[in-house]
Amino acid sequence: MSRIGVFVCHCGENISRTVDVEQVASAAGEIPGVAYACDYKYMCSDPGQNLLKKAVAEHKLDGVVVAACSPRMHEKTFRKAASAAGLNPYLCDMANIREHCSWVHEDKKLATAKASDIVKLMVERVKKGKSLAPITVPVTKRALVIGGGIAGIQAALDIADAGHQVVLVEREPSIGGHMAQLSETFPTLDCSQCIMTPKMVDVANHPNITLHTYSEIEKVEGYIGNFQVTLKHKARSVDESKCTGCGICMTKCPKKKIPNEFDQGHGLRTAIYVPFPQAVPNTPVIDRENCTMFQSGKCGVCAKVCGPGAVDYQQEDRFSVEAVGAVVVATGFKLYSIDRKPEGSPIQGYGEFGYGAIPDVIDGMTFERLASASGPTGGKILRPSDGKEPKQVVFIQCVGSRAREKGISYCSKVCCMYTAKHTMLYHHKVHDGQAYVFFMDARTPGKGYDEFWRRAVEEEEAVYIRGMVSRLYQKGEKIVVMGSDIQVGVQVEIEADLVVLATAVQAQDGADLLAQKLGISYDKYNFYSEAHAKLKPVECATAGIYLAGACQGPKDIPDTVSQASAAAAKVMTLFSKDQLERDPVVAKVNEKYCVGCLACKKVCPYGAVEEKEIRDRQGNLVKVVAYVNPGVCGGCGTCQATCPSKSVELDGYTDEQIMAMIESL
Amino acid sequence: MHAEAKQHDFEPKIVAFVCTWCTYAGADLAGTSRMQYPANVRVLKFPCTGRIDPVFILRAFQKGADGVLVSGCHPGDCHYMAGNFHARRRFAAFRALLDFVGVDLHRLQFSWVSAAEGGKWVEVVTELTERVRAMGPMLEFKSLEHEEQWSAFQAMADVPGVVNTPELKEAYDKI
Amino acid sequence: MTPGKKRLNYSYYPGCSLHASGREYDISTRALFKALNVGLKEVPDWFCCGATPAHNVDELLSLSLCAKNLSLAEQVEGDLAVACAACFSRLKTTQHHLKEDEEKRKQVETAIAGPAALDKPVKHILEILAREFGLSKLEESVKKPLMGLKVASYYGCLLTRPPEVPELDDCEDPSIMEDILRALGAEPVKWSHRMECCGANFTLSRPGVVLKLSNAILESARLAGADCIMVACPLCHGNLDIRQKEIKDAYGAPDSTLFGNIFGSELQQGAPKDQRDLPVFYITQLAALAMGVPSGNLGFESVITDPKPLLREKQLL
Amino acid sequence: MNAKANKNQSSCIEPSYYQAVTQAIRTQAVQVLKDGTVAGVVGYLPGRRKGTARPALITTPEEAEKLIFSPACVNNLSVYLTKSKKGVLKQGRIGIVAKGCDMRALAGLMGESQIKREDLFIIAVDCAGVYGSRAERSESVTEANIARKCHECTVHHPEGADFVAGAATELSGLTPLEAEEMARIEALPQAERWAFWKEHFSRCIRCMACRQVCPFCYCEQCLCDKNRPQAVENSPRPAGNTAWHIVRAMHLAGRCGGCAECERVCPMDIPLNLLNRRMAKELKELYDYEAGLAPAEKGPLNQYKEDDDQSFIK
Repeated sequence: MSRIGVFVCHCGENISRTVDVEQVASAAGEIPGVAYACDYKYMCSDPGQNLLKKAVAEHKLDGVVVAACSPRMHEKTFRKAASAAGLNPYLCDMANIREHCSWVHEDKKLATAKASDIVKLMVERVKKGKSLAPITVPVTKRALVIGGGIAGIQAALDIADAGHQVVLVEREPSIGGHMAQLSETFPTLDCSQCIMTPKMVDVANHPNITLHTYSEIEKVEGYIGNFQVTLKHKARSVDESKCTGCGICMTKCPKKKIPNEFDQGHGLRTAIYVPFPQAVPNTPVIDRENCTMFQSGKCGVCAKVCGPGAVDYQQEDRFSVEAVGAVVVATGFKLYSIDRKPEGSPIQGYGEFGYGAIPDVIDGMTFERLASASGPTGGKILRPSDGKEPKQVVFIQCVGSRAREKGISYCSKVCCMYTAKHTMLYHHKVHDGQAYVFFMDARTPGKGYDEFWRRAVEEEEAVYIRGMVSRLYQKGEKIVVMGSDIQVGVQVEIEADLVVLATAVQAQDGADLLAQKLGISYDKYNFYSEAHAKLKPVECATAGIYLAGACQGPKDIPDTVSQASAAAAKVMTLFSKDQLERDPVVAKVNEKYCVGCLACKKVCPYGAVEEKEIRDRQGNLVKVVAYVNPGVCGGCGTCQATCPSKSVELDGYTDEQIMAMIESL
Repeated sequence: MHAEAKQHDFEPKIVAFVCTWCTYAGADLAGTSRMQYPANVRVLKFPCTGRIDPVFILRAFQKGADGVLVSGCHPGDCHYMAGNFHARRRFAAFRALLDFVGVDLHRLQFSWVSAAEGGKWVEVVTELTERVRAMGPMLEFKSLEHEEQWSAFQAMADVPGVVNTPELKEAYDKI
Repeated sequence: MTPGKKRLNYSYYPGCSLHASGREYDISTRALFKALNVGLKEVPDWFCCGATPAHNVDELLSLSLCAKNLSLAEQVEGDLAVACAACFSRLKTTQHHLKEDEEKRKQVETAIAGPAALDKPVKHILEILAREFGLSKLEESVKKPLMGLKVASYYGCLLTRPPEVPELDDCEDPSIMEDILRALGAEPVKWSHRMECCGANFTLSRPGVVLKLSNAILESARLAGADCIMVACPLCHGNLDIRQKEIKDAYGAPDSTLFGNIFGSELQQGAPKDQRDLPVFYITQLAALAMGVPSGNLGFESVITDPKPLLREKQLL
Repeated sequence: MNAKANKNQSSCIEPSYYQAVTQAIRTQAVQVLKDGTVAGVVGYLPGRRKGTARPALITTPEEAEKLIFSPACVNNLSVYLTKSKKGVLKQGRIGIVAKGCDMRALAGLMGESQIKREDLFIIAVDCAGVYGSRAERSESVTEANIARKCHECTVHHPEGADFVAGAATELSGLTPLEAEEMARIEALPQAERWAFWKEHFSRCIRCMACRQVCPFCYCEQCLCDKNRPQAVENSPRPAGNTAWHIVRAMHLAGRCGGCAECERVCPMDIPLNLLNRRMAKELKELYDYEAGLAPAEKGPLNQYKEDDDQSFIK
């Protein structure tokens, strides 16, 4: 026979006004298995908690029901008190007779009867309850950071500085990401590369960081604290251990006219190349699509000129497995750059803006490269078609963003600010030029942001036209921009020399595939979903995986860096203990009765169910059963409702507990 | 939501199976907002609607529930990502089965009530309670509890559709 | 057609214009479908769809007009083929609107005393040609390719907009007309004003607006080197064809501009203006011509800007 | 659906057809046993009484010569691979004689990881139909005595087998008895539906033959036998009976292949397959899922779509 204690709280008058608490307590005393029942003014107060602790000891209680407010309010309080009294905290439950009873009913008789019923339900539940111990999971104190842009770099440096090993993976030949491409950054107009490259070098030199560039995630197995990640090291055709980075291969390479991706196709590079001079690592890679040696088998100049003999045409993709305890995903974004609707995509194109058809219609990142001192024009604003200095530049904001009819309804967040920056950079470089900006709203939340925008409008002579552009077309050397000025209420036409589109920020190509490998969720735009929009903005619903930067949604640099450091802090919290403790409300399989139909595995939202082979002492396979990894299980119980034989059971919500409650109705 | 205590001849027993993250919290919000609704509902908390087994609903009816409510997070809001999606299919099938067996589905309500929808909780509970009150007690399962085998046989012997082979008849007569 | 394959059959809603000012559109549509061996059966007893004015005056009336016509069309087998862009837009809008608005649907169904045929597929002849008949089959069926004919294909406002209603092609950057032209052997030009408004039914109330807007269209077509314009709307045809002389009178002077520029444009002055006549064809006229239908059966004589000199020059007559 | 189907439609199936199938099965079984493809074959042997058949596991070519297929071969043999017969598959690859309806059970069991395709050599029968429960065992198969399930069979010509015996003739224009009965019950007022099932369920003696014979009731411990907690009362009283049959139908929803063995073995003639069919119909309508046509990775109740119907949810 159980010895349950029932404590009925008055909550001042909050409960006792409509519920006869004394009657509830005395009725509770009559329930079989209840050894002690009382009522008290404020159970959550110190004296109230002491009353509970004392009763546990005096009456040798083996379970406690506190009839008071919602468990969402004070469950932790009373479980702590019960625990202090030597009771397993999971044998303490709350009967919610305030939010679910006294506050929502006025008839004292009915409310009292309901309160008694609620207490009875919880008593039955506690009677069938089991002691549960927190689950401990060993933690591998080594982190994987995916993506070597500013988010990944910041997260990697923070974790490494805390003394933990970090594996940083980047799919391009160099780390740096989009930030390395930028000219100057808002709102301070400091040179992006000047603040970025030292951090890249720090990564390269950090004793705790292992850098894998030109590598991708092949497979992810395991769970929080214990991931096994298979990396694919794409064949670089250059042996990183031998290469000294002298660069002679690049100067001698006969293929010199390949559009450089780093310059958005506006500069040129060789077939063996580093993306940009400050690349980290400074080890070239051979672009096999464009290399004469790979295409026709005749050339081999780079191998001949390479002193250390680092060029290796036979190199193949290589795989390695890294054991890590936490993953930071920092894969960044791409810019919307489609001129027509791609097949099967819900996102419409912008053919009417002539992007891709009119050479002098460029996107914001191309403008960054034109404005960058290290860019293809050496920092001069020259238009791509004829290399002339444009005297009239039209900037169009919200291209793709906030355009529901085009398939994207979100705001890309950074365009208002970078367009303002572009008008300033343009004005600084072309004094007699005129910048026009078509915009919907100027969104400038951020420290110093609105002041910056105001400066562009008021001091740097950018003409802001509130309205959208309907169409662009080439007319001789000019591009006619047809749009509307909705403040004046007229249609306007501008003959521009250069048009810059502030195209939307989109999730990286393949973001969905990576998410599937990691087992994290993503929204309809393929941005990764955080566990809670407000309170868990850097965690994924999948434990042990954290988000940093624009892979989660459009973000500017300060926000990205903040989130990267936050993700790093989360990783360090995880790494602060050798063992991870988790709430023991997880599913367990009864291996004796499980027949291995694996319906539980099919429905598990966490991928926590694995197959387990049961073997006899001779090693013969007896049967295959399901196994729930307690480190991964989220505790929803969908498996148990699905299991035909109920051979998997969710601790804390067992069938026995629930049935006992139903029986007591 | 009547302020005055109204006397009813029949107080139906309503059992609510709810998930802890959305509907339970929604009911909490109804409480903190001091909304009023009939005191007939007894709430059983689950981590997720995905945990709710159809057997529980069956058992609740057997144990005297006159109406059952199952409520969880709106699609896409599930704390466990997909539990409510699985529950949705399971209960779609279970409803069809109960309907085929002759259970009046007006006694079984499903809803999505988020943590922010205290008002909706009140509306759903009130509507179900009043509907079931008007329908009267659920006697089908309750009456089964008191019946023994064979009892209905003789009375039903001539009802079409009831199998009544000579062999069976003979067997029954022997009893 | 390939023997054994099922013959395509459509019900057909010509609309008022095609029985009046746009008669040549109707004639050429019928001739083209006959040439392609595609069935076309006119909906008996059809009446006006309400066109552009009705929905500005009385929404319920405009929806009911279309709904009634749709329910008449329901009695004729085959998807409903529509040639006029305005009729197409109204019929599709009605279906879209009534599907979304249960209450409106009930009102309309009371008004027309019967169910509104919301699921009757309504197809513009462009999509019939390009998708259902198919571009490759169209290309195979060409007897007289329109070699060397540079065509500015003009979509106007209604064919693709708003995007959720006609679902014909990319809303702002469609290509269906160009695709058809290429199949016919013609050369579609790249030009800027294919989606701009011609002034539509302001042609009667405020002709000045129409002259200005249509002039911009004609001028940009000339600028792109087009020989002619192709349309799929009788109203567009009217404005661009009938008003060409008036437009020349109003804007022919060499220093006139398309629009008043507000910001910064340098006016290009002094250059003599390109004043070529641009014949305006219906899509079906050109397609039928390419299918070898005799030109006398296509209504070329009833238009204002005579297309025959151009067709003769390109040896298409 | 099947080009090779010889649609010789007549009022009865000639016994010669079954003899031809028998011969084909024997030849195939002998061959796979001889060449060592399989360690044994689960098939039918003649029963002790004339015109009957009994399931058997045979392991030698000599025994294989005795295999038969006749209208009396009603049993779904897939049940001889799981549950208490689990050991059978441990002996090596096993041949199994399967009608179309039995194949659906095999596919289902594969989807639920109970058997592996590579462990089986499926000798499918292009089945013309089997006897109903009250058939005289000496007659030819006719509309009058064919099993109810065969009236609406859609899997006369099984696909995906290793060998197909026969090319079936089939009876034409059979009345869809079960569909009609289902429609009749669906059309009844709700109270009468309850009365209908109450009467049937109250007769149940809880012999559990339906469970025993069901290929999908392979759990090692049935929920309904559990007593901590006891979700379903296990004495044969109307309350527990009703719960048992509802739980059974729910557990089979999306899995049952429609072999109707439960109904065949029920000593109390409870129309159990009606429940199964009703669930199958619902899942087909809601999720366009039909059980057992091929081994499925996930059944309809083990997966979801974000836009699944939720018109019943407030």
